[in-house]
Amino acid sequence: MIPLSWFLILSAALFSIGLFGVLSRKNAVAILLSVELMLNAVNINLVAFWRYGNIAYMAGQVFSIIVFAVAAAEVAVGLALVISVYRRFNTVVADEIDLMKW
Amino acid sequence: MQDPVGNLYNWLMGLLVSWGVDQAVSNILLTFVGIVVLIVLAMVLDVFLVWIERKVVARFQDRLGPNRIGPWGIFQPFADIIKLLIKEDTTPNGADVFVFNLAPILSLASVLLLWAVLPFAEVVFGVDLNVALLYIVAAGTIGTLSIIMAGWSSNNKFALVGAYRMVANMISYEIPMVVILLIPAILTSSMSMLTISQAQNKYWFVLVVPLAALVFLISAIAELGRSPFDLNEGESEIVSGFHIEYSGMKFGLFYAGELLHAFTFGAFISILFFGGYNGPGVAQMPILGVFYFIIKAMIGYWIIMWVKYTVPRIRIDHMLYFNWKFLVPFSIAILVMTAVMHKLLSGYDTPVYVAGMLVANLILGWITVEILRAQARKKRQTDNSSAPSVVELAH
Amino acid sequence: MSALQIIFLIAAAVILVSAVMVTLTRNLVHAALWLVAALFGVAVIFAVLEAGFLAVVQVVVYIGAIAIMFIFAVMLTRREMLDKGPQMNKRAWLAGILGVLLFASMVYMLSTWVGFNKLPTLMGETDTLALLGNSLLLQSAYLLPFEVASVLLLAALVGAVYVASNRK
Amino acid sequence: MQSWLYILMFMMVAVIVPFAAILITRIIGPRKPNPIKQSTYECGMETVGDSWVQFKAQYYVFALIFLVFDVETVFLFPWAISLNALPMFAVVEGVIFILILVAGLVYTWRKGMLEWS
Repeated sequence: MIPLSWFLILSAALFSIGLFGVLSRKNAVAILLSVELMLNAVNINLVAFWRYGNIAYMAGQVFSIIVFAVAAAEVAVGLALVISVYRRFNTVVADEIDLMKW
Repeated sequence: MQDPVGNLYNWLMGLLVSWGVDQAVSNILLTFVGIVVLIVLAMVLDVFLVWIERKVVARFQDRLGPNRIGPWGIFQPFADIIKLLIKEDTTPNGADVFVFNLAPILSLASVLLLWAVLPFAEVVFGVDLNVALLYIVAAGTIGTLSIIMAGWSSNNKFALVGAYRMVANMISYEIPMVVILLIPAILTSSMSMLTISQAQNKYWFVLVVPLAALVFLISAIAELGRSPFDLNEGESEIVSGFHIEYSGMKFGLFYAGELLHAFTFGAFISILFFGGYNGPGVAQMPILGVFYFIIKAMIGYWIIMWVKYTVPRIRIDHMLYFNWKFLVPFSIAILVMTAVMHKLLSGYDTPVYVAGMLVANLILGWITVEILRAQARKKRQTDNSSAPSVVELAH
Repeated sequence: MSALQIIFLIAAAVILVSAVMVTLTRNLVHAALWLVAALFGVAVIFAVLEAGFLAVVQVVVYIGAIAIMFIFAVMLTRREMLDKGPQMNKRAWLAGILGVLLFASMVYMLSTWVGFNKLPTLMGETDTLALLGNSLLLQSAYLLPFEVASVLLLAALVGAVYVASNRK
Repeated sequence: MQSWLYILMFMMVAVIVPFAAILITRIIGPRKPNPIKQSTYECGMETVGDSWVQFKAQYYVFALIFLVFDVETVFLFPWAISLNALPMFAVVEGVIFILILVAGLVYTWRKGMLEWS
């Protein structure tokens, strides 16, 4: 039997690594990759809490399915934006896309 | 003789326990042996599929096929294997070595994984997974990934273009396939292959949803990347596509994976729509189901081959149009119709239910054909009015 | 240590190592492939948690669709980066410190919670799959999120197609 | 859980078998590399440029549509298996869900993004 803490620590570690990736990466595609890690950390938490709570109460699984939908939407729109920006500015480095920066 | 595999398992289990092996350990050990036997059988079948494929294509093309080694050339595939084994293992310059070597392994593994959920008979199956329908889609995605890995890591333009085409093909046709997979799930309220097979002991699902079976066959052929959807290979343009840089055993793994995949999809068609292991006398002798299952899967495989060696290759834009503008809307229409009719007719007796579903399918098929005819007529008219005809040009 | 715990530890190690590689690898196609490994590990974790449906959905959606999208996007934008120059910000070390701090504080806060060392509720052979379907479709449960997810995906499709189709 | 352990073991064997095949050729096959043999195959011609051919953006658009449809159809599996136990209303809910999905396809079609230009 695995205690709940293991899942929570794994999820926290994954989330922190994702955060590190989002903050440190220059390439916009790589930032989106790291965001996926963070979403997965959330999903592990949701499913773990479902499993360790009342099994018949499906909120955890339903929420994690919604997270799948959100992740798909985020990737679809995010990558479309990256590609659109790439076509316009010929760069995918997040720092260089600073037209709106004052 | 009711359950030979179970009896064998119990006998071996008793033997191991009497030798003083722990119960749990011997269980894992026996499961492991079972898996190895299943995979070895799959590979042996694969070897004979090479021979069958070559023999059948020869007949389609009015040739003899392999006929030197052994009777009817039956030992030819073994000679092929020995040749593949003693060929040099090359890796092209600039290739990404790890990814390059991983791709063929994943390609064959993704096909072998499908065998875990195949119910050969009511008592002979790997595992009765309760999400088996999605599991086969998941295994297919590993195959897609292996193709893009192969194309990318080869450091070759042709390989990359072939991989793009193949992946575009596979992901496009995955949509109608997944939509059609929902239909057996609706009919049986289950995603387990065994339950779906059991539910067909009275009537085969092809009687209830013939259109779904047809769409599944088409999308399965496309998923396999076989002709007419084999433009990933396109020998004349991109010289065999994503596995161009592969030689020797690594190429052999891709090839073996392709053939086994075709057979496995024949098996899935038979499980989902043609009753799987069901046949006369199975109730008394469940082991007979293996025989029916293999026969049905072979027929499915033969139909896939028949299509492959009869139809010419289509262009990539036609392939994508056919999927997105026809197959996806059509499969969604089938899904909605099946869900509604199944719910409406579920209170009735079996003959009424089957007849009702069949009539609904026929009506839907007829409507589709009429719409397509109207479209074609319109297209012909616009083509005729815009372009001068041959007669006009001659004047 | 039970077999389940060993499987968990191996999967967790795969996830964390792959996740670190995702953030550090220079070659973006490699980063995407490392992401695939991490996502596969998460699928194993779901299977350990007896959420079989989510495990296969994880493979189908994340590896089958999202990872392929990432690889395609890298192929499209590749000419620019060509893996030259630094892939990290100048202040990447700050991000590293922040990540470690976040992890430490989260673990500290969780460990003060009473349910932290909870063990899983034992269940019989309940079919959670049918339960999931029911709770997605009953009005008293999650019907609205189910339909809203569809609208969300429609919005994403329309938006992404619009953005992607905007030629220069 | 039992069935997932089985799948895990199956996965290991399914990877080991092709891996062993490659390993065997590595051991018993000859090993005589030379520059011509290792060079990239391009119909016997010298390779021109690097292999990163221009990626056609149309592939990306199809992948985009695929992603959204894939997620939506996966959502429908719980719906499909609990359909029998639920009233007609559940079917209607699913059909609404599917129709919203079809609206996206119609939009893409009308926008001309399904054309292979």
